[in-house]
Amino acid sequence: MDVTPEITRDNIRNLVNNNQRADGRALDEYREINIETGVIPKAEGSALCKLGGTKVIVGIKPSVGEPFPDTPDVGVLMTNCELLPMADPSFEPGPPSLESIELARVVDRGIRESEMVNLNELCIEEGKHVWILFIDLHVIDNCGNLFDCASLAVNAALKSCKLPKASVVDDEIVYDEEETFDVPLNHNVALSTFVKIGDEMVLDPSLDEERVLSARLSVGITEEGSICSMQKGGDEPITKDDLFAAVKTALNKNDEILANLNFE
Amino acid sequence: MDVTPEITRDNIRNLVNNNQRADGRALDEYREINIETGVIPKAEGSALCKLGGTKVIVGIKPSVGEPFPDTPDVGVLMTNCELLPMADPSFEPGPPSLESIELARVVDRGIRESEMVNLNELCIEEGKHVWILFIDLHVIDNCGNLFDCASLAVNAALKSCKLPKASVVDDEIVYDEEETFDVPLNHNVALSTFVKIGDEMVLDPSLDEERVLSARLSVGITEEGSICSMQKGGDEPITKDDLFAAVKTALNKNDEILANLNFE
Amino acid sequence: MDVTPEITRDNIRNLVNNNQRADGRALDEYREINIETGVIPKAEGSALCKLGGTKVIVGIKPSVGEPFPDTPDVGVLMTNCELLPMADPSFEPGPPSLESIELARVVDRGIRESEMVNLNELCIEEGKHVWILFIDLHVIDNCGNLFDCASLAVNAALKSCKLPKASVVDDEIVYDEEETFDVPLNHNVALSTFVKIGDEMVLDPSLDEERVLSARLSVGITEEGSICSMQKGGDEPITKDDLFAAVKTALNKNDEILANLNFE
Amino acid sequence: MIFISEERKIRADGRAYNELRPIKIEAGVLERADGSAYVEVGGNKILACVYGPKESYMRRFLRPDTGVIKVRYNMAPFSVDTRKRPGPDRRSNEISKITADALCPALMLEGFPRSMVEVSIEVIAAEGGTRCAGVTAAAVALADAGIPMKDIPAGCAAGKMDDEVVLDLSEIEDKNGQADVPLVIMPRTGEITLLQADGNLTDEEFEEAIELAIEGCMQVSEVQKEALKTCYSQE
Amino acid sequence: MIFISEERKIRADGRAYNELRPIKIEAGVLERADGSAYVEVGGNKILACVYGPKESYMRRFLRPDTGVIKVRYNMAPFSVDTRKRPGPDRRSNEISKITADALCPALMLEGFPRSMVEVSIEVIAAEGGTRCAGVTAAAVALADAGIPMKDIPAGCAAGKMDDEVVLDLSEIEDKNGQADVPLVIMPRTGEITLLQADGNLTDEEFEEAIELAIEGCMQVSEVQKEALKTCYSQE
Amino acid sequence: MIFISEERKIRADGRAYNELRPIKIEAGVLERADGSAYVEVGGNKILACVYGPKESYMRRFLRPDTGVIKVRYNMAPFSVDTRKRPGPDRRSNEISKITADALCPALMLEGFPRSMVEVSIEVIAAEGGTRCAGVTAAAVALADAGIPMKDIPAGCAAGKMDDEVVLDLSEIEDKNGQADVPLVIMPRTGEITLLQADGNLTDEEFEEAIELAIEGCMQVSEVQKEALKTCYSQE
Repeated sequence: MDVTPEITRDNIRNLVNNNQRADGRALDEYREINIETGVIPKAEGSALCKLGGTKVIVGIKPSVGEPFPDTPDVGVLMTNCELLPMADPSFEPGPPSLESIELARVVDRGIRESEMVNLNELCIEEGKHVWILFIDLHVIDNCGNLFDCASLAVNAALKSCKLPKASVVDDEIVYDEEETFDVPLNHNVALSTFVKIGDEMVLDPSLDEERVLSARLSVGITEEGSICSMQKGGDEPITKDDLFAAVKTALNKNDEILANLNFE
Repeated sequence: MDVTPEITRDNIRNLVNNNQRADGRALDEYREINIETGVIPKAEGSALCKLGGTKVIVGIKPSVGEPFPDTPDVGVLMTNCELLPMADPSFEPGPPSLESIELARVVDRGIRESEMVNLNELCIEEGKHVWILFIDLHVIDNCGNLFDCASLAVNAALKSCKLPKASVVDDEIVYDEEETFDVPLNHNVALSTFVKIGDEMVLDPSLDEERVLSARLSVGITEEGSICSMQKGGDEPITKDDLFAAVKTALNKNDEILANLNFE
Repeated sequence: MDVTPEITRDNIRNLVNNNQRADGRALDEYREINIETGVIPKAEGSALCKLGGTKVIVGIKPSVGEPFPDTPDVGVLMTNCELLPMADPSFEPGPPSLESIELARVVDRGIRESEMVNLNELCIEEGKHVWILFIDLHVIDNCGNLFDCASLAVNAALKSCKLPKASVVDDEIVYDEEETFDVPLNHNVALSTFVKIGDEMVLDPSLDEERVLSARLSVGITEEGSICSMQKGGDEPITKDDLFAAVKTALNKNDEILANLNFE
Repeated sequence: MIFISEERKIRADGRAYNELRPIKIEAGVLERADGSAYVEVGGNKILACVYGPKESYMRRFLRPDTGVIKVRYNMAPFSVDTRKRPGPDRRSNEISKITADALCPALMLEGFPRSMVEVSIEVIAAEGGTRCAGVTAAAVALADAGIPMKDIPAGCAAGKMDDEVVLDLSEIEDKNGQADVPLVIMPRTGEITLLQADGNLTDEEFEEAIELAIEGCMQVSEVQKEALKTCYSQE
Repeated sequence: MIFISEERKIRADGRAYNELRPIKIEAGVLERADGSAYVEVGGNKILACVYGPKESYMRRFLRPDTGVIKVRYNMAPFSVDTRKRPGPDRRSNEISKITADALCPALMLEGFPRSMVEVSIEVIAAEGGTRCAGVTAAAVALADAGIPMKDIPAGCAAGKMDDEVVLDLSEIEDKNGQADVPLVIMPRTGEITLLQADGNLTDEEFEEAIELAIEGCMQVSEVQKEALKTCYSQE
Repeated sequence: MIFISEERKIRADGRAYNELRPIKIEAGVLERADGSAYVEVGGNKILACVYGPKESYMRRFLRPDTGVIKVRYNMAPFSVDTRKRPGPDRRSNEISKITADALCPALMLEGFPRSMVEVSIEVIAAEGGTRCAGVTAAAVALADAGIPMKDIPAGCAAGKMDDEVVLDLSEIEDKNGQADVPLVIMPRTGEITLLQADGNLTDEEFEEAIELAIEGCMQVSEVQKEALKTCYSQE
């Protein structure tokens, strides 16, 4: 377990009490975001997202398979996340940790419940063949706020993802590699994560700020301003006022974050 | 490992030497048995069996699948047992312990080798489609003698289990949820478990009696009085006389135990 | 970890410096090899190979299955190795150790990359049905140089393996148990393993010699004298001269080793 | 349309928009556990039990300054329509983690350094909203075990269905619903210890859902207290 | 009808009702192990080996007052008609456990506190009755390792086939049989250390099966002793 | 025929028989790791990072007389044409082991007893020859982490294709090739720390392949040194 010296802890709290942060940001200010797509030659969709020093690579590999029996006419998303040992000395190889599972599930729900992807268009033949997108997150450098960085990386990779036209001929799948189409997206979604330090909800926490966290709150908002996912973490409570204030900040900042996805 | 103080150990031995037990029972006397069926709304068969303070829940979920290649015309039973951490402070979560495996296998053999279930009637189409019954045992409170309690709970759950009529139309399975049928049972089976304390074979051991056990013997007997399964446990031997005496007691007690399954 | 006393270590080094070994062999001399085939009644191919005190049993079980999509017209070899706890006090039960994986992979590559087996003849119907050979290595006594002993045992088991004629009738596999055929082998392959002790490359190391090893080198050579596989192990380097000298010795010794496979 | 009758704003199962499903809580239902509880909410049947505070072989979770809580949420294979494979999956691991976070603020474990309180939640029958009902059951089991607590956390979800914000979605309502917002609070202070949201909600709907869920939690809290009283009076 | 000729009560493989399959035991067959044995019974081929008493990394199994025994029964993938996946399964785990219980009463490990005797049983070829043959082999391997023993346990099963109680069912007899009763005894006292039963037996048949199996164990015991004598005399 | 034009001995991708694919190395690319490197060789993209020397929970790997190295080689699920299941498999476990052996002789860890240097190699994109490129990257990351080293190991394979011995097979060349010989050397002494061979080579071809691979390693070594110089000069 990372132990942050008491002096750093106090220092961060005192700064926040005075509306300041160690890296000079405002309490509701994001670090620099930098997104690059198409970074993995063998992945149909891919992105590298840097949020300050935090770095996440996402690769998307499609394959054609059977739909789930209860949803025969829609495609399938499979989200998997690896907190690589290189990203943080506290990340260990082996079966996914609770942190890794929570990250994958929060990102996955953000895509799924917001209906970001139009899964109907990923159906090739109802009940028989649909596109399955394997979305693999590789966290390679953890300098704080993996949730928002991972969420942006996934959104960018989906936006860049091109699938071959597939059709069914004589009950076999035929691919037309020449003619590709974009993964159909209904909208983009940004996740805004806060930590509670003292009485303040602080946006986009750095690693040190995360380490002093008592409570964490992530708010997912679509580009239309709809609240589509939320996750509280940490072993301290938050108040209703904390919650509503954070939602307001997230709504205000949403367009600014999503602007980073305006690439071609 | 539970450690029973030497004083309790001596106490139990002395009592048994004088034909007595801590809870006032005779050496060949069962604790109160209480069976409730239909306790799980989403399970096609279910039962909660209480044997004194010991409690086991069994749920049965059927599904249609392929038969084993070497037995193409009979249904399949899959017995699984979980010793839940809530049942006993020594039960740990994780892969099934040796105790849990032994319990599941002794119960499973008791059903299978006694031919309790008429598996031929669970065949829908030979070689292609048969009923598979998943029998899941949930041990929730361990106050001794899990073997007999689990065995009764499984028998009761099977007796209460109703399957939809299934037929094959155009190579697809069609279910008639309106018309159900009982799982066909050839007979009921009771398991009688003894522990050897001093020179006596003591029936239906309590938790404390189990803890001083040097040898355990379980005897499965059908309602027709046929000996259908047996399992010796514990790291001390028993004599042939111990064995024959226990079998005699079990035969005498069998109808009394099975009477608890006379529900409609 | 086995710890070899410093005195043994020095002793072995001094001997080798004087061109001697504890068991009287020359530096490039093999221990006695003894191969028995057909030792497992239920395996279609089997062999027990003894190399000095080292003993490896190999059993081959065939089954018919689907080919890999990228090689639709060839059969499949699946090599698995278990370092049984009985073979060495340092072998533990559980998931395969790194040593076990390396052994299985070196043996497997030796067969595969040398094209020892004519896999084309193991195809029954292109893209649909091919023979899959499960080659299971059981290491039962480790007195040094498992690589070479395992490699010989696999080669012998393959040579003794007989498959029933299989044909496709109405899309089902039909076996003709009366008419069997040999697994088609292109050639035999011997693996020669050296350890570097002092400045010498010592062939067929005993257990004590292995324990003082700083570098290990295995060279696989076909009966035609083609170098088909190689694996360096150990955490010390070897020189180019060591390498070329070992290859020369291995080439010289190859016929002698392969003569042990001349059984009917 | 299907679930809410237009005129009377009554749901398919007869409930008003702000009405809980039938709820039943019983404390002290198991013999071996240090504390236990049984909760029924609609078709959910949930057992929770507590062992501890005690030493633990899971040393790396222990802390020198306080006791810690460890939660295992599990669904029985027969609790759902299609049999679930036994053992933990990603969903249950996540729920175990957020349940521990939901209970932790209510516990006073400073007096038990290097010890662990083990909570086990077993879903015997599932019918929507098991994570909130699981926290509710675990909180009662902790009290039954005599663990020192500031408050007894209570859980309940609000949701959105046919464009209406309603309380405590049943399984069938959730499947056809537009959003689900599980919430756990500490009733004395109203502080939030668990919060998730899935679906699509406007800013206003979200605030409405939170207010409604808090009301629901307060009602659940009353049933919890009643169960503990009944249990103590029997002893 | 198929297996027992009516007039002469001779089985399909030519054996009388109370006759063992051909049995061969060899002690001291491996170089590295502290003790080892090889057993053939009918088509079964079984290796057993022993390491110890020694320290063990499995600390939680160790005891301060005595040594303990740990058994691993394993079937080779190629030992059966259809290849078995490598590694332990539920059946082999159960047999490992009851094998340890079957051997334990014969061992005198009081002089080796905090140590473990590790027994490994490897079924190379299986043809019915491997658990009894495994105990038989392990007992010889323990003696070969010089572990202090009160007695050398010997195992043999009785069974029921065509309504007759017979000794030592072969694989094909077991498949068509009506009951199987594996038994292990300590020959000096006749005490039973392993007992299972599967099938359907009347009270009388059961007693007959036990008596017959005990006779079989006594015969196996003679072969065990012979093997150990041969081994010692070679040393 | 396809890959080597007969007259000019030029390969399909335009390389001469003794020419490396385009190679790019960057040191110090990650913030958290103690040392890191990024390598591109042809279509391969590989990250390597180093933590340590530090204490480790993997106590049984530690040694009282020296520090030890532990390597984890991993391929990203999206690095290959058909998605790879996450997590280690037999191939990656073997490569992890031989990579540790390939780096170990260059390290001077005597000053760090009971400590571990953890190396992590992540193949982000794979296009033939990842094990050599992985060692090359890891060696630069170790230097970037300030681990005391005698030398910086460099890796490169030679192979055989259309009966010609050539340097550094690409993925498509390897698939149609006749042999592959991955090699790692310590450039200062020329000593070999990793060597494998697969395929069919005559004695002469093998020696030719080794000489060619050594040449390739020397070229790689120059790029490694350049990358470290660039990195230091930026600090």
